[in-house]
Amino acid sequence: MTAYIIRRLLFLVFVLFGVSILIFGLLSTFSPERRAAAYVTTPQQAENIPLIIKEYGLDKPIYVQYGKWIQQVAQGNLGWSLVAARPVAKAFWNYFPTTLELNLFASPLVVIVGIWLGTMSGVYRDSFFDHSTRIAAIVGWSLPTFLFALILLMIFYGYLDLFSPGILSSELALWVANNPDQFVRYTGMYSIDGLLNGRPDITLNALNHLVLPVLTQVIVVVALLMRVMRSGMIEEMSKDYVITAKAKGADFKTIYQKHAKRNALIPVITVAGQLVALSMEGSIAVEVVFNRQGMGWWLAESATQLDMPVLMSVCMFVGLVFVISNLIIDIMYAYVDPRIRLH
Amino acid sequence: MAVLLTAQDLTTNFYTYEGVVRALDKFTLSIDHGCTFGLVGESGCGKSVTVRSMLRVIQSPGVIEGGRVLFSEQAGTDPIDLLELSEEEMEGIRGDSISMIFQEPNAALNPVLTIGYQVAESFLFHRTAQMSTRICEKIDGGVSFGLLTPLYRAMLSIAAKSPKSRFLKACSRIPLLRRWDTPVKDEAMRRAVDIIGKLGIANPEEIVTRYPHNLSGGMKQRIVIAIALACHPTLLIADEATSNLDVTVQAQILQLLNDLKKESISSILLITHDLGVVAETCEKVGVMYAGTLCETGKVEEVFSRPLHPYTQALLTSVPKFHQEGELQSIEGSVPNLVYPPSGCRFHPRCPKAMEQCSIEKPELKELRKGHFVACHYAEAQVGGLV
Amino acid sequence: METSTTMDAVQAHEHPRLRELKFTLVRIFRNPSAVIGVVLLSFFIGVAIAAPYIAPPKYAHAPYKMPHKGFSPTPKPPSERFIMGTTSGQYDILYGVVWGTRTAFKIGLLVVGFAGLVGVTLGVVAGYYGGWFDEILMRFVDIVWSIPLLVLAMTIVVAFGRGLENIIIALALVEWRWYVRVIRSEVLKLRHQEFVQAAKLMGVSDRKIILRHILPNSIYPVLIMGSMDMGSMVITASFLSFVGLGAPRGYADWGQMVALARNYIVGPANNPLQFWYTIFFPGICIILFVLGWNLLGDALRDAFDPKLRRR
Amino acid sequence: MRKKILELKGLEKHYPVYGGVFKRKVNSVKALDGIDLDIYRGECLGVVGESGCGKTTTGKAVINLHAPTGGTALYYPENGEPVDIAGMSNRQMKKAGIRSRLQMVFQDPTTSLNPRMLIKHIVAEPIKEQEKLSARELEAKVVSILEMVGLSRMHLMRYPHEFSGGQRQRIAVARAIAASPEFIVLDEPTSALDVSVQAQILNLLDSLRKDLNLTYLFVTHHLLVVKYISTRIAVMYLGKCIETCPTDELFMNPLHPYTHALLSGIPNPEVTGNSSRIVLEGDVPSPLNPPDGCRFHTRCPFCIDICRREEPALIDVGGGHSVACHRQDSVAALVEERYGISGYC
Repeated sequence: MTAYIIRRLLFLVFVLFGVSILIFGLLSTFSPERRAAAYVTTPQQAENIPLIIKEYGLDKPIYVQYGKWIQQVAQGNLGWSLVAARPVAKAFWNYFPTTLELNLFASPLVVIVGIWLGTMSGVYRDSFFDHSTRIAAIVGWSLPTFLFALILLMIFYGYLDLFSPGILSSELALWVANNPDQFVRYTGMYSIDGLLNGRPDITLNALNHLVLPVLTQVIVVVALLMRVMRSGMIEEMSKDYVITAKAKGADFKTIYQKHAKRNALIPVITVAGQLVALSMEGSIAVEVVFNRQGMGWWLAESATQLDMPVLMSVCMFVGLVFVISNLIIDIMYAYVDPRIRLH
Repeated sequence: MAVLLTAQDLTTNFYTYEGVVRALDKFTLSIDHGCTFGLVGESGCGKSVTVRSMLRVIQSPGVIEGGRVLFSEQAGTDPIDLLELSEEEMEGIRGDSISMIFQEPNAALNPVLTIGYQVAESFLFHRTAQMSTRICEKIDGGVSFGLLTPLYRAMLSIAAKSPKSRFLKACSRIPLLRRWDTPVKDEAMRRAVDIIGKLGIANPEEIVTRYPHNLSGGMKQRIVIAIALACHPTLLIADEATSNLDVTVQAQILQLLNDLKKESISSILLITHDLGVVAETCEKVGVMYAGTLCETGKVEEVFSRPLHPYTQALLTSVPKFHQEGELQSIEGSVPNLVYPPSGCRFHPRCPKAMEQCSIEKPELKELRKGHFVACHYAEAQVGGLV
Repeated sequence: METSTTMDAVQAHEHPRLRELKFTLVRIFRNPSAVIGVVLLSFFIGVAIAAPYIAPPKYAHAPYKMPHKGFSPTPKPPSERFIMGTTSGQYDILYGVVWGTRTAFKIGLLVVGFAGLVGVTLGVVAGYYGGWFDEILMRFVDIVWSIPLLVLAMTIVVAFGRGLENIIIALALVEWRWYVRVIRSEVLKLRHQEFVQAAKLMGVSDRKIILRHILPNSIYPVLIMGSMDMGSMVITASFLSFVGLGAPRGYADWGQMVALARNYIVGPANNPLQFWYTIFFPGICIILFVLGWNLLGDALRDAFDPKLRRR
Repeated sequence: MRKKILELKGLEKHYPVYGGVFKRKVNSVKALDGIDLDIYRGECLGVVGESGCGKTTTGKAVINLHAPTGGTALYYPENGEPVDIAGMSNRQMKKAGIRSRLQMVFQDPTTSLNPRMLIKHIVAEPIKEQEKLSARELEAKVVSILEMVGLSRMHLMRYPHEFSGGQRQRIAVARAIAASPEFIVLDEPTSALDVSVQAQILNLLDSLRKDLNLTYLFVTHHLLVVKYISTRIAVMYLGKCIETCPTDELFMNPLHPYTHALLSGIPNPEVTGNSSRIVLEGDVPSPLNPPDGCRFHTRCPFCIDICRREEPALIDVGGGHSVACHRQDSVAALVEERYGISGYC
């Protein structure tokens, strides 16, 4: 087990190294002037780009440049973000909590709803319930996230006027911005900070703004989970050990809850990595459409404005999150399936 | 001898995409109290379907279409029809009065649950009331299970009367109250350790904490047997229990079954394709072909003086210790049961087939004493009933 | 003498491959979702082929450029002249939707074709031969794998410059990793199958083994995935267009049409759904197009499920 | 003097087990741990043993399907110098013209036939590798081979799934003999088949061996089958060969205690009434760490001190009978004394 984790951590370093080379290689197609932006940390510096080009050798061979860049990254200097108008490392803490908040609410819902629906439609295969969830899943799978989000906005914001885009209502946002001493941003997530600062109205308002984004995120991600859980359940229910349990005198509920479900979770864990990737992609679309200033919004905005340092840093960060979550998934795998020995 | 279990005109079909597989066609069989009965036949002849139909554990797309399965647990009592019972009553019979061992010990054990839990489950399903009474007595005798002991005592006494009560199920969802059955589970686990030890497995305390993949094939098969024997069944059904095991392990298991037979179980229904196993362990035998029973009777009688052409051919097609000359084989192959042959299902391959055989399905008739055969030819040869 | 004697007479006339094909088709179309999927896709194929007749291009040399009457940003409702109305910038929605069908097919076929070809070739070679090539390729896939499709595709588009061609290239450059993984795992399973070993024993060359034994038995998961990908690639491409990384303004592309409609999803207070047509027509096209491919893929998966395969 | 076709000397097949941070080799599964065996032309050598004893590995290693990790496997062509085929690549063997001489029939005909190829192409494949024939000649040859295994022209244009298990195994045999081999490894060729079909295949194999002058290595766990078809038997236990001798001799006069246990454990389909058997305790040890000394000592009912220390060599006791046991002189008497068994025939 320890050997396995150590190996995975080494692997993490390797992957991050690979990602950095990949991304650096891709973006080295830009002119030295553009690339200089990756080293700028203040607006003042931006004025003497030629100096930076010289200092970092942006006209030198690519491996020299890469070395210099990695050196900077290691020191925490990720460059200047045009979109955020501040250094990338600082802007990161501004945007990350918003995305985290969205996924903190969406992920548990995805897991609970997906596993429950999948189990039920697998157990009661070919029932009305099964057919309707299957149809819902395939339609949900076919709905582009951004389009679905737009439709929700059209109905719930435009027509019903229940939920609106953004993170907070403009009055509250203005108040928060103007009173930094009265509202401390402990976590950066308004729904939690509101409670911590004794302002439940802010929490409620933030939650209100979260309803549609979370709904979109859940519907788009849950389809995959449900499908895998369903087919896992169908497969497990036809295994011999189910008959053994039945021959022991087990009732139907014990059979599927106690015996089949845990086995059916094993294939679910193999697609957990895909679920993480789906959530990341979903966050981009959700944030763009609902105008929530999170990582996804930042990335999309940076892409359209060719804000290179952000793209590089976000790719590295996403790679890090992805590899770490895969490590956690593998450990979970070993926990659910005793046959797996991590060696 | 009194009859323990009778299957009458049992018919089971499988509704597949390719068509309706008529796996069992008016299958008839009866097993006596205290008898070891061997059911032999080639793969796909419906041996497993038979016993699974009897216990009603057929999986979709299989459907039991008709017939009766009469079961009288005590000799001389009125039999009950297992096919008429409600699912809940059936759950009470499975694993308690009738239990089953499966072919593939790898597949028959749940890979993600501990051995101990899987054995203990049998007790939890059938002995919760008994164990609860025992624990209530213990509590009254001064044994304590922590602060909530009086509350648990009350719940356990409910469990002692009706172990499947809705009230208890509801309680099992409430955080503190759900722990009422911990002593019962512990007791079940103790009994699991007991029975595993009795089956000749060294240090059972350690084995119960393991998972199936840690054990060898022979050990797994013993665990499967332990599960089946947990509640002292009246009838033990062993479905190809030794077929996938090696010769030396098979010898161990057969000996174990033999010993158990003497001690605790009343009857065994042994299903196998290995004629040798039947010859060595069974008293009576039934020979199956394509979903029907062709011949049944005492093993010595059937094996030394077979009347059905299929049994005769089968016996000459297996290699023996004293093999003389070439092995004889049966021409052709087992029919596709979506389109079963008309009349006697063996007639297309039968060397003795007569005109009548393709038209009329032969009835099972007692042609010699205790020796039943379903064959027009044999009937004509032997000349009517005894 | 054997089970199929009754069928001999019937089967004797047709070629066995034809018989197999018929059997497979029957199995696929037993599933109603396959029927719906194929109907939807035939409709889109019809529209794509008949595009010049349904919506005659205004500029013969650049048919993908949507014609527009005026520059007013406010969309106009359906009228006799513009059956589906006009969207922001007065682009004809019907024209965009019809020619956008061609764009969608172009994106799907090019991305899936390229990614599938590259992925299958690399995956088969890596899986069959193993060794250092496999090791290097799989480590490279690990690296590419750790960045989600959308993020990596965005970065590539930024690096290569915006435009529909670059979106297609970017998606193909990312998506091949899936095909490598899927086909490689199939090949690894097949490599130790007894019929492959038997072929080796007979001295059949590796090339022939791959072509005769490995590929025909491992291609089905790729077909299923290809079908599903046709849809999901169009989704991703339309999102990239929606964000503004796609074709230049005025190009007939569903994603861009949704982007044009974006500011009009909420109308004035007295009639909030006034501009429904701007998002409805391109939106429904994307959804039905993707749904068609997904239904087909789903039916293929059921039909080729090895557990349901007859013995 | 019988002519050898294969001579195995210390043939080994170890499968590495990796572990640790850098996945270094930490141990190996000794599936085949040095066996010496001579196989003579025209015989059918039965290899018996329990699952995991390395009998299938032996079959795959002698024809170099899975390259052995140690030892030599000498192949004696009909006329010419012997060649060590252990460690040769398939291409080298093909060049030397021996690849097609050594063939194999697998256990399960459902997995050993490509489900997407017609029978015609399955049987034609090995022929095409050897000679260039016109389409018509090729078809005629395929038909003649199919007829040898009891199939006919009408089966040419069918897929494997359209056949029954027994017929599929016939096709697999046809494919093997289409390569015009001298030596065929039969890996449990009947254990996936029905009892009534098993006899057909056994008889077919036996007559083919005589007609085509083939040599078989028949791998099985079923002792009565091997008794029926083999001329000589090798008993294996945990990667080692522990006893070899002519078939009748083995059943009359087994010398190794493990052979005794195997033979006494066979369920006899003839109703005899007497069925005393040697029931071995415990399980087969792991091939990862086989026991020191005699590998069987952990389960042997007659184990003495020397068995734990020293590994017995396979020694010839005359009459083509070899055994690896320290107590081979007294085993028969011990068995009769303790279990009351004398002979199995």
